Amino acid sequence: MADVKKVIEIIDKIIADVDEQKLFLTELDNVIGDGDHGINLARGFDAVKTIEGTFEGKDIGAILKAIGMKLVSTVGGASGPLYGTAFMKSGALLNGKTEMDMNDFIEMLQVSIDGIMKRGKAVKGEKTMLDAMIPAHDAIAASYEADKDAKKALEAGVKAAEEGIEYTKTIIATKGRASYLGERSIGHQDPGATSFTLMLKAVQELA
Amino acid sequence: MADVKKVIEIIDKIIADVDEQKLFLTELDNVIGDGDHGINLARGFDAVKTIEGTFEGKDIGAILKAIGMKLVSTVGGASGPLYGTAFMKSGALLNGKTEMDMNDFIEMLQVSIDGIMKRGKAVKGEKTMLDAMIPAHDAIAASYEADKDAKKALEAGVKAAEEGIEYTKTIIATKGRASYLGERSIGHQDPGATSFTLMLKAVQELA
Amino acid sequence: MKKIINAVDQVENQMIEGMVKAFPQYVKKLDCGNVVVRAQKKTGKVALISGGGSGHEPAHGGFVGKGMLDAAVAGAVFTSPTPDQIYEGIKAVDDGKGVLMVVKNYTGDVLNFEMAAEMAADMDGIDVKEVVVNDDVAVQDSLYTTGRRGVAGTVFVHKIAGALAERGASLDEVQAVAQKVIDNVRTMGMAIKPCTVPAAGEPGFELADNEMEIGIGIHGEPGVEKKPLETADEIVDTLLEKILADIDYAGSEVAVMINGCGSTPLMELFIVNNHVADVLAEKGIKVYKTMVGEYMTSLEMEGFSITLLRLDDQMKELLDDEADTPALTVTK
Amino acid sequence: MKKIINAVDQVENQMIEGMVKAFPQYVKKLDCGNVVVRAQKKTGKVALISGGGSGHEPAHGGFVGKGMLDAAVAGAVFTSPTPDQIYEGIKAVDDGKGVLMVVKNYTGDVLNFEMAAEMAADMDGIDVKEVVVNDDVAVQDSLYTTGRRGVAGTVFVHKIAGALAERGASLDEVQAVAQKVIDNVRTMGMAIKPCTVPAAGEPGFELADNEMEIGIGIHGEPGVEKKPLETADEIVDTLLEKILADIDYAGSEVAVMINGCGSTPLMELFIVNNHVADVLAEKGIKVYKTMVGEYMTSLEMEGFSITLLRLDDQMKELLDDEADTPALTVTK
Ligand SMILES: Nc1ncnc2c1ncn2[C@@H]1O[C@H](COP(=O)(O)OP(=O)(O)O)[C@@H](O)[C@H]1O
Ligand SMILES: Nc1ncnc2c1ncn2[C@@H]1O[C@H](COP(=O)(O)OP(=O)(O)O)[C@@H](O)[C@H]1O
Ligand SMILES: [Mg+2]
Ligand SMILES: [Mg+2]
Ligand SMILES: [Mg+2]
Ligand SMILES: [Mg+2]
Repeated sequence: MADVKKVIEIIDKIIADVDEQKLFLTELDNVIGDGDHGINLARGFDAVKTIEGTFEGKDIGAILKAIGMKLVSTVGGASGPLYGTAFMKSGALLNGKTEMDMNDFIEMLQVSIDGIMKRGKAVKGEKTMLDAMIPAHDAIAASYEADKDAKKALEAGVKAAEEGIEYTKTIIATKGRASYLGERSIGHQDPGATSFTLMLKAVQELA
Repeated sequence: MADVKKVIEIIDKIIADVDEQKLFLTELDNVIGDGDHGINLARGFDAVKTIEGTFEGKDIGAILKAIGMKLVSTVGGASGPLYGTAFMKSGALLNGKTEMDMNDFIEMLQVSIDGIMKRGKAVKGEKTMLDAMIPAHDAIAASYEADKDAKKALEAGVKAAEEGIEYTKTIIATKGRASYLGERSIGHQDPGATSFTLMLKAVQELA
Repeated sequence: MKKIINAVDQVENQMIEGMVKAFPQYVKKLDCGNVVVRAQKKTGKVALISGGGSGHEPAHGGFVGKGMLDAAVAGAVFTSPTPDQIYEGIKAVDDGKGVLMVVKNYTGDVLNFEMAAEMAADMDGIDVKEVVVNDDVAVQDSLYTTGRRGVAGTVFVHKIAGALAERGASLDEVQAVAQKVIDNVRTMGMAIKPCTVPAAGEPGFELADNEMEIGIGIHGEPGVEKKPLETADEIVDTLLEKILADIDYAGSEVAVMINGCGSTPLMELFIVNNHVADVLAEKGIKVYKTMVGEYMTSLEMEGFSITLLRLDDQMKELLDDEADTPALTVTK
Repeated sequence: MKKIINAVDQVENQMIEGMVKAFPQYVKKLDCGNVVVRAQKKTGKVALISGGGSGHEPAHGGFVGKGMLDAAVAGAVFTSPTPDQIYEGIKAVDDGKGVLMVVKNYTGDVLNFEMAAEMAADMDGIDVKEVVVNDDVAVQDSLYTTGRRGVAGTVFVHKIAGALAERGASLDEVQAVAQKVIDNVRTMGMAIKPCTVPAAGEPGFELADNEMEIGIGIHGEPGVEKKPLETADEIVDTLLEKILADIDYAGSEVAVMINGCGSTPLMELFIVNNHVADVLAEKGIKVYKTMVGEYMTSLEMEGFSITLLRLDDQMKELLDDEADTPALTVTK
């Protein structure tokens, strides 16, 4: 699926996409949160950009771990520890590897979800990034299991994540800042679910 | 010229006119001062209204003194002590009188001017109420001296006061808040000169 | 956006620098980011650390000093600080007697502070405990949500727990009294003008000339209800009703805080307090102490919050203990 | 006009009532109007009285208390109080050692305070002296005009003269030190947003989104120059240049006050101080003490002023003396 070079390429695309979508993500967060999700992530991924020089000679696990630590120490807010945990757990999983395959990726999504659920004490259906992550993982795993077709599986994953975003519009937030709005959060999509989907799309496009 | 009843009539008209011109005077003060001259005077003359019941049986001097004290204790700002002093000095001048003639009025203007100049440490040409008061006094005195015609003299006084207002537009304020504006005070008429002219017009109309 | 600043990405740094330069007798800044600690480390006591996003000034750096906090960590505007910063703060102030983190109940704050505590415990063996302030009655509390937000009542936690720590109490005792304050403090706020996060450039919500937001938080977010603007007394009635419905204050003594959101003239806060005092007197709630001013702001938001803390003898005593910080000084 | 008030003709009364209800341990109100005096009259000392229009909160009522004022008189918003009120204040605080009036240089204030002093001298034989504060360098001083305005520097007069009075000095001594402060204190301010006098309903001036007023006073009046908005550092440079040109501060120690006009977020005041501190350091002017906050406001005006007080040993000592008032507390 991806070697070290490919992983860095994907990371580069995520950095660029987050930057491009910064205002959009912030605008989403403005409606049901505090209007900083795009700003937070952009600050974090801009910082990741600055450490890319240190990736030289590192394996995928070490790179993902370094990214996770950088995100934790620069993003702030709720999404910082959550995405940071996801990358750090993924790094631990892929420790020593210089190549990863689809099974690695599926497992990586799983440990990310587990890490986020544990840290954020959230489950599916609370209008968070998990509502894109969990369906995406499940769709990718099911599709890949059935067809062993990475391209097809990732497409199914992106589709499931996008459906997850749509789903977040229909539910009340019970975690994160949007939960303070109660019923008023209905009708609006979750910024974190949106930013996760953006990252998954980068994987789909380049992997 | 006026008995007690007439004086009270004039005072009533001044109360009504100040109230009517409150916004206009305030607007003038907004441009070169702090935007409260109309509010200040209206607060004072409204308070004068509340003590009219005590005028019963009092002479002109006592009434003017009571008005002066009321103004001092309710107007505030620069104009409160100044107009208050004018009325109190006038009251002292007309002490015991139940009738006043033109000569009394001319002398009343003079003691008012003297009182204001002393309290405010101002002279003619500093863009204050004095720039309407002094020419008005002089015109009334000259006209009355020549013709002994009260109506004509008061008309000349109002004309001179109005010219005084125009004159204040041409000069820099060196006293009062407008003085902080320096050159920027040129082109705008002085609120105090305007409020004095309003009072003099009430005298002219009813006396 | 009209602000007296230099650059949107410099506001946090320059704010902290400006604060430290103003109050070198009280605070100094750590090298690792926007973390301020007492200018002279006070030893032999439990250390208190708090923090959150910037934009709440004087919170929290303004409360670092004798009888209150030992460290305050400031994130980007309205964004929780990161664990590494908090971790450095914890290490700087610990003196072997443990550290109490006073965290406002926001997912971001809780997650970042907890990560920092894990780091300090795992790597340095520091005894770190936490309390989570959740005084905002505008938001429903529920087991299945994140619960109420932490807002201005946090300052009472700083003052009272800070006083007990200064007296030399143990970490458990300090945590217990902090939790007692949290259990007894409730707040509700409103705004007539929103605020603009510098990096965002646009206000967090819009209000027409005759509208207000009831139940706002402290991050520029909209409140729970948009309503036509009312008189100060009517607004006070609305806020107090919610607060008084949440805890039974009847017959008790309270500390009152009328907190300005950042651009509310003090005149208006006093007008608010005039009616708050009357309503409490009428209800037989005795006011032990009142604070009126800016303690927990939201940049240039215009509005206020009312906080009531139900007191017992211990809290009264600790409230009156000496404090000397840039933003709150209490003499004996 | 969007304000948290009840009625435009009630703002002054309700503000004072709300202040007195908040701080009964510090102040009480006389029956004769908006005059506040210390809750417990301090005897055996020269009494200090100050005041002016309302709308400058916490000035002046917030500075009544130990080590500062004995009485503060509040007129209508931005309007000098009347002589009868001031006279009652003078009578209430005199204890036979005389009364010092601290008056800001505005015709209205000067006239009303002087009339009150005449009344107190004539009718009650009270020894009343006066100082007139004129720290605002935005306005040219001249023998032939009313001279400079009195603005935020007044708070340093309250603090230092108040401390000397509290120590039991004579009226002449207290007047002399107050005058020394006046001779050594300079201020200049700016605004990015005007304020609205409640009774007027309209702002005192208009500013476009990219404009600021330089050299504003404290009554909502326009400044001496309207300019395109600049960065905080550039604005500081402009204000400091005027201040430093007026007095030779070179090599001296100063007290600095960064005063918010009413709706300036503390964050921005700290950003301002960050550069003020740097410029002063660069010029070799040593900062002895810095105050950052709202001391002399103009309702909800947004902007700030910088005040520099050139200190000598006596002023330094008195600045550090204990003070305990609602708005300023200094511990030893
Ligand atoms: N407890 C949680 N578990 C999982 N995700 C969460 C949780 N709380 C918030 N989130 C996610 O974080 C996103 C908000 O991130 P961000 O705006 O950066 O942080 P903050 O809410 O602190 O401002 C939300 O849209 C949501 O997807
Ligand atoms: N020293 C002075 N001598 C005479 N008149 C003065 C003096 N200072 C101010 N005035 C008058 O007072 C008027 C302003 O009054 P007002 O607005 O009520 O008081 P303030 O200036 O205190 O707000 C000015 O227009 C001017 O005519
Ligand atoms: Mg957010
Ligand atoms: Mg005026
Ligand atoms: Mg945030
Ligand atoms: Mg005035």
